[in-house]
Amino acid sequence: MAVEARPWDVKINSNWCKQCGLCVAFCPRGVLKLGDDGRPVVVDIARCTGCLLCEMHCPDFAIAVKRSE
Amino acid sequence: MAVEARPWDVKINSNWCKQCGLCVAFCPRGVLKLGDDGRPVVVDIARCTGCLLCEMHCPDFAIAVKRSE
Amino acid sequence: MEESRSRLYQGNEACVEGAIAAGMRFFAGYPITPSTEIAELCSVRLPQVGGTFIQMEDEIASMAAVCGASLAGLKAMTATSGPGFSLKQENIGFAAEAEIPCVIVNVQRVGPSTGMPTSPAQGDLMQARWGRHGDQEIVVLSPAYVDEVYSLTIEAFNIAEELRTPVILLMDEVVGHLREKVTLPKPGDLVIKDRKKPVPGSRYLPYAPGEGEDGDVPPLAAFGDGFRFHVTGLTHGPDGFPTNSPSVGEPQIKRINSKISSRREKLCKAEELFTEDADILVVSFGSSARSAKKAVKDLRAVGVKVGLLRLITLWPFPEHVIQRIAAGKLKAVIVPEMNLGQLAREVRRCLDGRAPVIGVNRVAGKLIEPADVIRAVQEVK
Amino acid sequence: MEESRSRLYQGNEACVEGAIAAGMRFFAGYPITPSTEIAELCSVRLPQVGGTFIQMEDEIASMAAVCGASLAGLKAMTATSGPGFSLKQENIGFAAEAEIPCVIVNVQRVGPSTGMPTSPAQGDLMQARWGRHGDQEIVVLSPAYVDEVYSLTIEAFNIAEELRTPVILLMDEVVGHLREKVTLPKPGDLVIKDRKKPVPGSRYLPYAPGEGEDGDVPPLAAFGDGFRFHVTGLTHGPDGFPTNSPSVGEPQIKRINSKISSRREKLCKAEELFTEDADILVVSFGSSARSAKKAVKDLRAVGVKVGLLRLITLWPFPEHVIQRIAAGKLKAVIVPEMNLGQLAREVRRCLDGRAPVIGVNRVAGKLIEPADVIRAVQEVK
Amino acid sequence: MRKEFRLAGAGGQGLISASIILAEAIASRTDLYVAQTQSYGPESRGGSSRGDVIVSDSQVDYPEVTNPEYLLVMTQDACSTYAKDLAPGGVLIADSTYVKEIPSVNGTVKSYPISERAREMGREIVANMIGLGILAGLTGVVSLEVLEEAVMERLPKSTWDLNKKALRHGFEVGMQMAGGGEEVGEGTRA
Amino acid sequence: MRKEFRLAGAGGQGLISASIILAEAIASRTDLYVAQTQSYGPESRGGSSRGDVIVSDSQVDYPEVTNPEYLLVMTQDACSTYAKDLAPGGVLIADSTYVKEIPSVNGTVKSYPISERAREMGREIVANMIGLGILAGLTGVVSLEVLEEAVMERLPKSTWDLNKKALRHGFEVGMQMAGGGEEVGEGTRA
Amino acid sequence: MGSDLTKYLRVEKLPHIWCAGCGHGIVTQAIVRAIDELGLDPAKVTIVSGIGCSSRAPGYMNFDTLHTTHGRAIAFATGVKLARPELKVIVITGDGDAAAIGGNHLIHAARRNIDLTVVCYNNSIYGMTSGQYSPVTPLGSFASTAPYGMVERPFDLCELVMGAGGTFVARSTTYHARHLTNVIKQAIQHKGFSFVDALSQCPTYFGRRNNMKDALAMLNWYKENAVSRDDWAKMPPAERGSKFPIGVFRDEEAPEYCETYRKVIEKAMEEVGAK
Amino acid sequence: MGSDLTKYLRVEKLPHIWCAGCGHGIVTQAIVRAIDELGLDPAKVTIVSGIGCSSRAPGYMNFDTLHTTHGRAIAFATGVKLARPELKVIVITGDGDAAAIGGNHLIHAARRNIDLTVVCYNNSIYGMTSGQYSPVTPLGSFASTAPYGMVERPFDLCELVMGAGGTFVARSTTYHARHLTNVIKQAIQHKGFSFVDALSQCPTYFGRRNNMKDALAMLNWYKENAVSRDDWAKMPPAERGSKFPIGVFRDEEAPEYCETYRKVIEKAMEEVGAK
Ligand SMILES: Cc1ncc(C[n+]2csc(CCOP(=O)(O)OP(=O)(O)O)c2C)c(N)n1
Ligand SMILES: Cc1ncc(C[n+]2csc(CCOP(=O)(O)OP(=O)(O)O)c2C)c(N)n1
Ligand code: SF4
Ligand code: SF4
Ligand code: SF4
Ligand code: SF4
Ligand code: SF4
Ligand code: SF4
Ligand SMILES: [Mg+2]
Ligand SMILES: [Mg+2]
Repeated sequence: MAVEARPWDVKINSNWCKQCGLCVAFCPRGVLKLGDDGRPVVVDIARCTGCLLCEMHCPDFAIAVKRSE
Repeated sequence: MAVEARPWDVKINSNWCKQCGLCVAFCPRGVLKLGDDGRPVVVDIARCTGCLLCEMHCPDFAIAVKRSE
Repeated sequence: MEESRSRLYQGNEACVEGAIAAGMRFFAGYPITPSTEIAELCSVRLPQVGGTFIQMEDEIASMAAVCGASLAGLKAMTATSGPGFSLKQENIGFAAEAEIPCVIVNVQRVGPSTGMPTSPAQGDLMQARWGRHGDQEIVVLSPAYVDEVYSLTIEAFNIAEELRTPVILLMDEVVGHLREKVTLPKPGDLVIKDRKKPVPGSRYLPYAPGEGEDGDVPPLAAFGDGFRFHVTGLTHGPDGFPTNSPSVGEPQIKRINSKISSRREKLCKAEELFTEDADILVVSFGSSARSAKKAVKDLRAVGVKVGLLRLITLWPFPEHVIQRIAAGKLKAVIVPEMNLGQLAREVRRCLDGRAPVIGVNRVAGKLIEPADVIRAVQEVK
Repeated sequence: MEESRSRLYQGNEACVEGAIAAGMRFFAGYPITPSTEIAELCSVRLPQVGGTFIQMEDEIASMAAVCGASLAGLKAMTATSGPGFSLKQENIGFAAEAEIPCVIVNVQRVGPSTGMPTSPAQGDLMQARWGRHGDQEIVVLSPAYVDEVYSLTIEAFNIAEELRTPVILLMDEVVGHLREKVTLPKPGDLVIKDRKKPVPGSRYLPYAPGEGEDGDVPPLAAFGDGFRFHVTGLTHGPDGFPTNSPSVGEPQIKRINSKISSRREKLCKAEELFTEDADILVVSFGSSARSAKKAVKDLRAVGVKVGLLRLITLWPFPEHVIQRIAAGKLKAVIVPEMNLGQLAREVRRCLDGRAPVIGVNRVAGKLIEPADVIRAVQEVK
Repeated sequence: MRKEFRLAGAGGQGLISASIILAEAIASRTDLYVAQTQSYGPESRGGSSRGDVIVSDSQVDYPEVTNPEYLLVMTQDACSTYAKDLAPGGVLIADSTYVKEIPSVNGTVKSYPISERAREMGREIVANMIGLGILAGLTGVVSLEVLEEAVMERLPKSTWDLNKKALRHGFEVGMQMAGGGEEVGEGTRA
Repeated sequence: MRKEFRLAGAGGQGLISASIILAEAIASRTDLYVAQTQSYGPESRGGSSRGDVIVSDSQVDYPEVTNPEYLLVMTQDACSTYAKDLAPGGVLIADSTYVKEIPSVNGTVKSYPISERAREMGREIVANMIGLGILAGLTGVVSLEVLEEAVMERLPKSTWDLNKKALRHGFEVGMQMAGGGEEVGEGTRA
Repeated sequence: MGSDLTKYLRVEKLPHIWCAGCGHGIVTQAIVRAIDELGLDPAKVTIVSGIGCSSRAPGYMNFDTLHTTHGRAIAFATGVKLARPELKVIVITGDGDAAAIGGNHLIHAARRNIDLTVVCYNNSIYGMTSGQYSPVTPLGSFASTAPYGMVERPFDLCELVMGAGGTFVARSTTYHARHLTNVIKQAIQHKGFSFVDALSQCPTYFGRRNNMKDALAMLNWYKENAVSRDDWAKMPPAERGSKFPIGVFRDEEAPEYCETYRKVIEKAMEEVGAK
Repeated sequence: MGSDLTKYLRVEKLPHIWCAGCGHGIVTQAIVRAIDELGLDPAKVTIVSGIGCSSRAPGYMNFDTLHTTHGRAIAFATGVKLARPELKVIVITGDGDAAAIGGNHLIHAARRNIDLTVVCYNNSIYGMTSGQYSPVTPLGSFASTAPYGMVERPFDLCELVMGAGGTFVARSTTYHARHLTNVIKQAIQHKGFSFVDALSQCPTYFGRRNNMKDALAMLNWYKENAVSRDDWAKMPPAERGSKFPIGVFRDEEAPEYCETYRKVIEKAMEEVGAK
């Protein structure tokens, strides 16, 4: 089954994020970077493959990766 | 080491014996028999080999097998 | 099959039959003399009525399983004796805090510690009330007759369900092992109470007191019913979630206590004999009270103005009953019990000095005899 | 190293240092807030003095290991809080019945159940006395100041060893976590008591009362000393072997109780402030008593004739002290405590109606404030 | 009316079971009140064994038997232990198969070779039923029919015939005893 | 004399540790009485953190700080939470590195960029020592020497120099504050 | 993938009380994801826990949830399951909760083969009470009650549960979040007792004291030391060192307790003619 | 052989309370004989037990003896041993005592490898309380709480202890009294935790309900079903049926807890200059 090359949305809930940095460390594509407040910011969404590594390693349920509508 | 053919003494403590019959059942040489009161009696000490099977299977510490003096 | 409705039951058996009649469908226990027959009979009887018996790995687990089963919707019971009762305390406390209806039977034997497993005692009276850390009122019922074991077990379930609380049935070895006639009520004559359930579809706050009568007892949903609620032993708010706020926690702790203390009059059952005109009062419970009754009858027969108060509800403590009787002039109150004076201590507290309290005590397995009580009465006369 | 003899100690730390000064060389515990620092410090400090610390798999095992170590000759202690204290009850009962000296520390937190682990309470007062099945008096000491934690821990060991009995040190979270100055006594100034040992070579009856002062406390040999004696939690005779005879068992059960009850006056420590001429008495203990003290001082400063009785020994209950004070005319007795009235209930019992008892109670983690006490006094004035 | 019964002997003689059957018969088939107790604990395991029954026309208060009016003893040990407790004027029934020496009591003594008779009937195990029958026949506290019903309710069908036979035999012996018979003690009939 | 101190901020800022050092210095090296308490529980883990000290010339009765005379706040959160509790006439000391908004209080407010200064000294972690020094210098409750001894007793040798430097700096700042400085509140000096 | 997991969460209770970087959130997410991927009816899932940081998880999970006493979760869960066998009952526990105070309930539930899924959030420390050693703290590690280094030998929890007769036993780590989710799915689907040893970092107490500066360092440690079950079997013991196996160690069929007990009920009811 | 064992007994307490034919006397004799054959100093032997028929044994044994609470013997023994490591501490326990209520202490002592010898008098029933099922009652057997036949799967106690990390684990039976004595000897000599699963007949409650008419029948059952460890390993599972292995299943060296703790003491004392 060929996966459609639809872009991804990475949503960060900064109220829940505790600035542990794991998401940034786990993203294999450099999509995320730590912002000034210690929370991740999406810097290159185009590179996102939707691998979910960031989401699954976030201890705070603070990242949601979804296909963009 | 040759074992001396000394005879054996089999002492039964009838105050402790609870008449379970195990000693009689375990004696491989027919040395013991159940008496009228359900306690073992020594019927043929000469055949005793000092194997201790009776003593070791008595649940009531009621049999002591010793070399006779 | 049930032609005759009179049966010879052992106390422990009457407890099981009463429980099943009350709707008990889950029993988790661990054998211990002299309560073991309760577990054994449950293992036979429960599956016959579609219920579940399990012998857990220990008493702690038994009490835990009872809480779990009750939260999943079944009326649940456990039974034990002294050492096991000590072990159950932590999880009885959980049941009190989380407001889980259940019945705990303690058939008392001689303590302290392993004591005398086959001999009767009444030494767990205070433990039943105070055995757990933190404040928690608890209902404790104590039968003296086998037919009373039957009816009081039903009562224990009714109270547990109505008040969402653990209830302790405190028997003693004599009552547990004794066989007596029990006349079974016709099924329709039984009053059986069930826990209040939340209204389906409504927002459910499992610890929010409501309005009206018994409004202080929140309804209890069962796991699996779709309410998806949370239960915790941490001090919690009306929604069941933990709180660190004294102002949220305090009303909750007070409510679980006052659920019981505010119903003192309703919950307190007692048998009174010749108390109206007594100038000496005998107060007792359980099997000791049977000796006391014999003594009181014998003494009345020879004209001694003595009365008997047999406590059936031990906790909440029937202060009001004792005070009512003590309002008349009492020369003395005599308290026969198989312990070193636990009931006497409570009686004294309620009397506020209105009469001296004299104990009649035995602690190593010998039942108190009527003669012991008679002697004590004659000494104060 | 020890230039200065004044130190800032946390309550829990003072407990450990007091215990080590008393000769404690074995600690078995299981972590629980707010007592955990006691275990942690023992793990550091005990091996430094050649002692042994072990974190057991649970509280039951901890209490068991403490009994075992004490029987093998070491002064032994455990520490816990509410839930763990509930679990230890069965084996505390064993220690009472088998007369094993040891110290159990309970740093109280809010209950019931898991409650509020980091908030203070005094809800285990009655449990400390009544938490076990069967009759067993027990000594319970309750410090209010960190330096008192130090001295009272030593006292607890002394009593345990002298009376061959478990002793409970009942602290609360405030006292356990508070840091205050402790001025250490010079080693020579410490009074340290050790258990009486049997005479080597003599026939040893480990439960036979002897003659003379403290004759009701039989000497205790250590395992491995060659006496080859038997210890059991079954009711036993003077030789330590089980008995089914009420006439052998009853004296034994009564002796272990009266070892303590008969020493009430000797064991009861309390602090009195302005009690001679008080017409309102405040009775309190632990950290609540500190608020009470502040209130009493403030009220005295404005001429209110109020006095303070701060109980240091909670059990045996200082009936005689309360009765002595109540012999004067008291308008009321006010009892501030962080529970729903456990101490007040006992005070009422001892007063026999001589004065009304008014509780000042908080139960969800907020320390009672001096203002609460002042308000209560003003209401009865 | 309050009557105390004690059935005592060795574990395995079925005396506890007999006491329960007696109590059950009374409980479910008469208007009398009844209280049954028994020995518990290690001593009841293999060793001695004891079943007590109190029958009364009102609820039983004190539930223990201290001075039985009717004492059935089926071992020498039981006899030696309990004979002294016999109520003044009570009846001691001894299984003469095992009881060889009877201390003097302040009541009536009846002897009968209960176990021997049971053995003759086929199985010594039904000695308890003979003993039970004797007690009932002697005292009239329950009828034979009622006892038989109780037996049938509690015991497996395969044993009914033999048990009922033993019961009946005992009942007759008991009735005879009531009518007089070998008196040994110094006391009067209960 | 009874004086209440509160040191509040975030977990990791070392304020509990500072409060203990303050109490320890007083306990072992002065004749004063002291009582130290702190926040416990989940909220003290990672989140906010609070150390309280009561100093008195007699034994401390009520051991809790309710209305501190001296309040050191090192986060905006701590300031917002505790400022309202300041005793009338008390002194609020704010770490202006993090505290940007100070509610009006019935006392004196002193601001100082504590954390910034610590960072400049080499490690922000010693901000607590600056804060502690300020409290001591401002109130005179203990001498610098005594505080330094307490630090050396409790902290590893490798950290002594920097900690003492921070402490000394704070102490000087505190003494200056005591001598006057930017008053913000409406109250008087404690 | 990309499914909205927040519907299984009590979002109003978030953020949770766990420290930054704590592994417990990762394991919790794995459980919730497993439930989602299996399509379980949330009204028929009950989550039971004991006491510990780990045991606070159910409070954030939108099912029927029961936060019990320390160590007793499995015993409570046994009652729930027996009373209502149609429920999926998942137990969340910690290494202290499950293996120290609760060890007995763990082995007995495994023995009975009752259909519970136990997920042990194993951080080899007591997190909630601030870092005391647990029965799985490695030899030589430091903990607040092991100031001279841990001297007790640790359990291998999977070996323990297998020794007790457990029929499904697996291990994974928060590093292997996808693998972890998969073994939890298998565990839930297993008919009978299932146990997942889910290694979860506690940076605050375990990491800090044992030279792992943050959560990432700990996850990297898992990465470097975890070995697949099959590789582990082939690895000479001398080489194992700090390494440990992950994967499914046992997946066996055996009669499930509730079902067996059903038969007792049927038999008993038949005997008395109730059926 | 033929040595007078009564010197290790409290003869004035005999006859004991056990039923006629009860295996517990045979196991007790085996322990006493092992002590005798090893030539241990009786003053340096402490016997600790829990509650049960089995646990009454120490009362008849002339050493320092401690009869504790149900299930807790091993925890008490841990205290004795740690307080006085020079003592030989032997724990006598039953299958209920050791494996039901006491299971947690058993596995933790095994894990710690503390030098205790635990002899479990395993009659697969609760004797003292009159015949309820225990965690080792075989499937399908009858017990007073298993009136419809046992439905819980039993532990293999040796597997359990090995799963927990036990370093010496063995099984024998009262039929194999000499073998039993020998494995107890080995167990006592083992440095570290040792466990002996000593199968012991309860004719009164287990035998009677399960078609074994007396003690002899039960011993014969042991004879017919016991298989040596090595034969067992070779036996195809399908043939095993009611058979079970006896022998020493594990005998490994590992650091003993008291000794390791000694080193902690030395280290700590050195640090503070006390040594
Ligand atoms: C009976 C009892 N004992 C002790 C405690 C204290 N306590 C709470 S959590 C905990 C340990 C938790 O460790 P673990 O299960 O590993 O969970 P973690 O916090 O590491 O996730 C302890 C000892 C308690 N609450 N109850
Ligand atoms: C806390 C507690 N629970 C239950 C009991 C009752 N009890 C005494 S012995 C026993 C079981 C004994 O079984 P086991 O250990 O196998 O010994 P056995 O009698 O078979 O030798 C039980 C449940 C008790 N004494 N204490
Ligand atoms: S889904 Fe994968 S690629 Fe996209 S941001 Fe997350 S980790 Fe990076
Ligand atoms: S992993 Fe989650 S909590 Fe951590 S930094 Fe990223 S979004 Fe924040
Ligand atoms: S020693 Fe052996 S041969 Fe001799 S009587 Fe005993 S069993 Fe028989
Ligand atoms: S084995 Fe012992 S108890 Fe049994 S009959 Fe022989 S001597 Fe008697
Ligand atoms: S203490 Fe450890 S386990 Fe607990 S929340 Fe923090 S990181 Fe997680
Ligand atoms: S009941 Fe069983 S285990 Fe107990 S003494 Fe009798 S035969 Fe032995
Ligand atoms: Mg953990
Ligand atoms: Mg057994």
